[in-house]
Amino acid sequence: MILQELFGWLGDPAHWQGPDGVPNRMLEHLGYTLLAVFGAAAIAIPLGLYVGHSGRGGVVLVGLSNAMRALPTLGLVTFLFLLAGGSEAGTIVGLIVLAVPPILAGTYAGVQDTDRGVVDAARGMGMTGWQRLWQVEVPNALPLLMGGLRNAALQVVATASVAAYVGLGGLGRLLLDGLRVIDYSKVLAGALFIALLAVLLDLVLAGLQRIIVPRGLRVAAAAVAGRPKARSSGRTES
Amino acid sequence: MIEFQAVTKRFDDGTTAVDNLDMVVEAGTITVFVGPSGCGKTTSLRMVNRMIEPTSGTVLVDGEDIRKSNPALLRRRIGYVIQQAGLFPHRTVLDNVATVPLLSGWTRRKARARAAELLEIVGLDAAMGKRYPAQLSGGQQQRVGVARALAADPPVLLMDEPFSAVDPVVREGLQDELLRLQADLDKTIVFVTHDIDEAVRIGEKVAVFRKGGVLAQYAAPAELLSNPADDFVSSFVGKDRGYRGLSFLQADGIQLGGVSTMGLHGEHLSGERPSTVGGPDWTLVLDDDGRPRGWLPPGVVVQGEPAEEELRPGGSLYTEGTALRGALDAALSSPSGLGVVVDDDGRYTGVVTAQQVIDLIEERRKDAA
Amino acid sequence: MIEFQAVTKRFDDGTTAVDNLDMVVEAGTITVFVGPSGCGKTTSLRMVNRMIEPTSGTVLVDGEDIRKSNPALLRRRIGYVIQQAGLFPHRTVLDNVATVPLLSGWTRRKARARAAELLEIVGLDAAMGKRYPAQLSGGQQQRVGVARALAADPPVLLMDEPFSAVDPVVREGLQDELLRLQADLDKTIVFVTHDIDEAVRIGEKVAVFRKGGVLAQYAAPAELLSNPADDFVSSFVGKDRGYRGLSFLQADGIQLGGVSTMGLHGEHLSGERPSTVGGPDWTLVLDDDGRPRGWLPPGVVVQGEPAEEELRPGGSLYTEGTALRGALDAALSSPSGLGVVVDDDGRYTGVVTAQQVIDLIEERRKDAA
Amino acid sequence: GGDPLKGGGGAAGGQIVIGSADFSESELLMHIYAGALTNAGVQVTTKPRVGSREVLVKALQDKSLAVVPEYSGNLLQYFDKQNPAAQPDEVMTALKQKVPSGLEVLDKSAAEDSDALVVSKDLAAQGVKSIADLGPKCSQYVLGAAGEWKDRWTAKIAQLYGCTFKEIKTTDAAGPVTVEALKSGQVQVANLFTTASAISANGFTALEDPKRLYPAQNILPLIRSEALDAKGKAALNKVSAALTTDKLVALNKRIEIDKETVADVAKEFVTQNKL
Amino acid sequence: MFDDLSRYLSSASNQELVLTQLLQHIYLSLLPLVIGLALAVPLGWLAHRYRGVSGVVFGLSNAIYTIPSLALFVVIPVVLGTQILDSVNVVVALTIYTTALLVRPVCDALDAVPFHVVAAATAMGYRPLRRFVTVELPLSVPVLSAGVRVASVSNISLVSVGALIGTGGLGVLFTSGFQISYTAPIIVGIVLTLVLALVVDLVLVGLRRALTPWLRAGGTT
Ligand SMILES: Nc1ncnc2c1ncn2[C@@H]1O[C@H](COP(=O)(O)OP(=O)(O)OP(=O)(O)O)[C@@H](O)[C@H]1O
Ligand SMILES: Nc1ncnc2c1ncn2[C@@H]1O[C@H](COP(=O)(O)OP(=O)(O)OP(=O)(O)O)[C@@H](O)[C@H]1O
Ligand SMILES: [Mg+2]
Ligand SMILES: [Mg+2]
Repeated sequence: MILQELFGWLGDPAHWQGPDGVPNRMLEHLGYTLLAVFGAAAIAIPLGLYVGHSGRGGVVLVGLSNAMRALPTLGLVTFLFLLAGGSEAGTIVGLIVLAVPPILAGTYAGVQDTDRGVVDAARGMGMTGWQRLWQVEVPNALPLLMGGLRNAALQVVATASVAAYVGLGGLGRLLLDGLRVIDYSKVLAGALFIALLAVLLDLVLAGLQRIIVPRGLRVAAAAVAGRPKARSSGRTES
Repeated sequence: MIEFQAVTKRFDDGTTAVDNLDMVVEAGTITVFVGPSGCGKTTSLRMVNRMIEPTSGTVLVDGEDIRKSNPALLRRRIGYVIQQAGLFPHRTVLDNVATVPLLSGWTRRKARARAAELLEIVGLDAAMGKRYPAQLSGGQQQRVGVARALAADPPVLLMDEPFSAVDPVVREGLQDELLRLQADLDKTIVFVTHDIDEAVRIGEKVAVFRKGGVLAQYAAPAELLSNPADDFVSSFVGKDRGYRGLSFLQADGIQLGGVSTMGLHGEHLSGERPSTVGGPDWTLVLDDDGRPRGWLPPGVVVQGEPAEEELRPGGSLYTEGTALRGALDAALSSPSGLGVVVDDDGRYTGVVTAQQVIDLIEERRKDAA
Repeated sequence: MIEFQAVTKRFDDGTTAVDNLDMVVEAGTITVFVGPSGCGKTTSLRMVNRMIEPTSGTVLVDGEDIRKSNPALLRRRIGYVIQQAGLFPHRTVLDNVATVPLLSGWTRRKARARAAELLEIVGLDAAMGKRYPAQLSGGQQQRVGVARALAADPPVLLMDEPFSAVDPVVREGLQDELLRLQADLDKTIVFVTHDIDEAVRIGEKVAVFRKGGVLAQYAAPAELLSNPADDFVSSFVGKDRGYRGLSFLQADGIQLGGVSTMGLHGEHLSGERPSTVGGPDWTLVLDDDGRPRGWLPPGVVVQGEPAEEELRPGGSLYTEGTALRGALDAALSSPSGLGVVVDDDGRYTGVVTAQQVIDLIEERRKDAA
Repeated sequence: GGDPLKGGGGAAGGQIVIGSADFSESELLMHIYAGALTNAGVQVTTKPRVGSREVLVKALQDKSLAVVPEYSGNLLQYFDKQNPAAQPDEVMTALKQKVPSGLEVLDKSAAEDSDALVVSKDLAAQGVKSIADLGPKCSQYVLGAAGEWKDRWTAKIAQLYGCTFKEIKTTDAAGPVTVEALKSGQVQVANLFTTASAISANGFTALEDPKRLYPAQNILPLIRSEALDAKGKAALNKVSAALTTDKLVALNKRIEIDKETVADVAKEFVTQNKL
Repeated sequence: MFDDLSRYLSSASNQELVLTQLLQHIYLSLLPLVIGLALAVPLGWLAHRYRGVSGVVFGLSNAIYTIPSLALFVVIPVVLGTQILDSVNVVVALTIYTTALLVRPVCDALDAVPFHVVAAATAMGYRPLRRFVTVELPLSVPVLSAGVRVASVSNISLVSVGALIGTGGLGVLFTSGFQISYTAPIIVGIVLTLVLALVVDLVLVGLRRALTPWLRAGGTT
């Protein structure tokens, strides 16, 4: 019954046109997500690499990024909206705050987990700090780093709905407007499209991961796949 | 040449890892550091390529104080092989080996060509170059590690327990290869192990460290076994050191004896050289190529081919020209008391008795006195 | 008694780990499984306590087909010790040892009392009981592992490379203790190792496996060394097997010689027993307890205390009553050619020459023929 | 507080739950009702900011709630979309008929808080004073309103005033998003409430509604009949009698501009009016 | 801003409101954590034990993660037939998230238990259930606790969203403050959420320490 209503909703061409239409909402949603994820990556990846590489401040960083996870996105977004007088920037900042911890954790763990023997060998061969970072630590950190990025993207896609609460677009509109009038088919459609977007984004990132993670690491992962599995933090290969 | 001058390393937590080390590692030799776990072998080694900086004292490489050189550049001139090989999992074997040449600014093509050459030198198939480290066995990984360290043709090679992760048989093969390589390439190699057998096998000189980073003895292996500096060294080199020491005594003057032999098909081959021991005669059975197959006890007479059950398996074989240790063991392990001596191709050339070995040892001992 | 009857184990991926094994492990003995890595030692062992079920064939423990018993109950009657000791890191040493009794329904107090008793048996201080495994050294952990396996007083003990993770010196101590324990407790022990030295040292019988899980030879250690069944076994038992085999020859008939001795303070002690070798005389220096300290070369005359530099360090010592191997090594490693013989307390009792050992060996060989 | 797991519908005698919609005026009314009922000896708990009308009605029906403050016109629209009633009494009569069984509206108060289309100072200066002035020019302007506005009013405003907006931008239910949007010019027309302090505070103009697009919006309690006894109903009727539009505007100002606490403002009102 | 804050907090009825919502928040975030953990343990065990199952379980938990929390909050009463304002909805939704979030750490934690320790337990005659409860589970605490900490923090921050559907919790401070453009309650809400997360985290760390006495003893010799 509810499914029928859902299909009815989906079948109504009015829901597919104009600024309120699904395509536009989806684009808006994707826009917020990409902005937030790129913004967070621009902050978290360099920071994670620096801390992982230098070994300085790891404890502080992990503590801080865990504390960041506790920041309620809704509170942040409403607060920033009032502070910034209704611009989109506040919302994006709220979402960036959401996305930083997983990316930071993934990057840091990736560099940290790089086999100490390998890093040692790199040093012993006469690699400078930069060479070690780019030629050894970054490639080896990629699986966990990408895992963190994918986690962040998932969370942001799911949470970007909050933007609708402060009057922005995105698929959250379907959820919130549907909710106001208890139009479950609309809410469900919103949920469906958000999930769809999340899956698509994850697929794209998984593809990217396949491309940029060096093949040797996959071979190595497969070689140990028999017993102890990939480490806990973040998702690695899907 | 590597020179440690009054080198001490104390870590921040107060551990003294190396204590006032004075030592000269000769150019073109394999020098081995041995000692119990935690005695400062790795620390000493890593002070040579500035992975660790001494607390006091000076390290010279080829007469030059290493503090004066840029660490990265210094390290490119010093090959370094570590226990777990430390290969880059994200690069192919070929690219692993090509790393240092690339760092030193070679073109990719030239670096790869050099890498391919090195794979051959360490006995790996060229096809392996395309694989990733995870696709190699432990022994193969070790070879790649050695090849990588050799890539820029560094005059000095530091090896920290490079073979400890592989099983004994493979390990012996790797040791042989290292000796062969050294003969060909003439590097200055510092090799760390905590296995005294490995040390005396490959070292031209051996440095024994004791806990606290003190050098207990620094000598040639034969000297170490025959003349340990103190109780610590003598207990560390083990209780079989008299026997092990025979590895360093050449068997030059030994007179081979003969024994009656027969072919696998029952044909009498020879008996011309007189048996060097008395008592009833054993017969050595040889195969068509002249390689020993086993003994027939005295009194056993076979017509035609000796059956497998009638043959007593032989002892270990002694290859002519090698150290006395093998000769003694051949004699002791032979059911006839006659150690079988073979040439490099494994063909029977004569027999030797434990008595002869003992006599030779006694003679040498008297000469030395 | 443990009996393997035509036991084969093929894993799902097609590997044959054990191939048609027929073997009887006598009750009350230590039986050792040796062989190269992957030859099926662990698999054979684990089929005894049903950690692995055979593909075909039958395993009997004390005459009973183990398929008939409940696995959990069977395992409580069979102690199992593995390489990494496998201690529970989250329980104290005492509780680790008390595990099986508690599983078997003992009261906590009784189980703990038993555990304390066992700690003593394996030579650990009672105070250790309160520690956690991470607070023990490797050798201590192994002892706890043995104590835990013994806790329910099982008639059978399976030990899978129990000592391979500890260093050689500690290892030898653990082996000695196992032999002592076995003498006291009279268990049926199956012991896996890939170290042939360990095997011949502690095994009453040794089973050598080859790749593919085939039993290559099953014999007493002396037999194995003197009479390897085939080339695989002879190469596996190693090239020093003649020398190693001396471990199984007793030195009963050997006639100790004498040598002139002096005390640490220069006092002449004795010279009454005639030196058994000719040539200039060496003097053995003893400390106040009569323990050998070193040799003075012939012709060196000291007034009063001999200085450290004048003393030549002695060779290995031969303890009276032990196997010939030690006697030969003592002679070979001594600078004087005279092996120093000591009693159980390490006090000098005489000297022995390599010649004497060889003669004795020859004699024994002739007797055997 | 109260036990959050317990269904809040409250059979007679037990605790009853008063809810509010998710804007502050509704919350204020909820607290006033709660105060009056408490004084009448009814045990109440409050559940502020439950959601929109749709949610509130559903919650009344599934017995999560017992009482909510409501607005007569919109409530009628909700129960009967096409109902033409517009004047206060008309609306009231129609509403009494259309309320589903089990639910009940009590007496309406004189206080009204209607939806209003609001324009900025500039537009008002151009002579736009009523929706009728706006009508022909609607297609040039963007309206900011809650998501449900479109479904409810698009047809009717086109029919009455010939007004079709260029775009209807979803903002929020007459909250800060809508106000910000009008202030910043993102929208030129906004749907706010007549009692909202933001109108005077920002110099906006509420357009007159001569043709009654929005029906009369008298404040009244919507209750689940069985949840309140006569005494309780009387207490709520007393509240309705005491409320006027001016009083409501004043109360709202204290909350929205002076940031006084809703519950305190309500409590004071209850005390002052001896409810 | 500080004036606003102190004025906001000095009102008794605000204090009561904040306290009520805080308690509701604690209840809404911690109950799912406990239930979620209880569900994740058997599921994680399945994934640890049977490699085939792990693909399915992880796939499912990832999929659950793509459902926006708001949608889940709304859809659950439809599916369960609960009352629309029932806090059970949030509890169920968060339980689902928590379970999904914890399955992988549980599996990883069990994987991290040294294989030989488990083998030793088997060889001593432990039956599987007892082995799991007395050996594997205690030993998985160090790795598992990290996962639980992340889950607790994320729950505490997610519960706020429930305010959008009227289930209470500190999120109410965000919506009500937002409605009247009043930052004081929003700041109070954010700070209390952070403090709550911190306190819960400290409790969890304490719990882990209490459950793993052997880790503190480690490496003294
Ligand atoms: N970074 C460090 N900080 C403090 N102490 C250290 C450090 N590195 C090594 N040590 C200590 O210095 C001593 C010597 O260490 P080193 O690694 O050189 O020993 P090693 O002989 O190589 O031992 P192994 O055979 O176990 O490799 C040890 O006691 C060790 O614990
Ligand atoms: N569960 C399994 N599935 C498939 N093959 C297995 C399994 N366990 C062991 N094997 C294979 O069976 C063979 C025998 O293994 P086993 O562990 O008994 O050897 P081992 O003699 O104990 O070797 P090691 O000295 O290395 O411990 C090996 O080839 C091994 O790879
Ligand atoms: Mg080392
Ligand atoms: Mg094994």
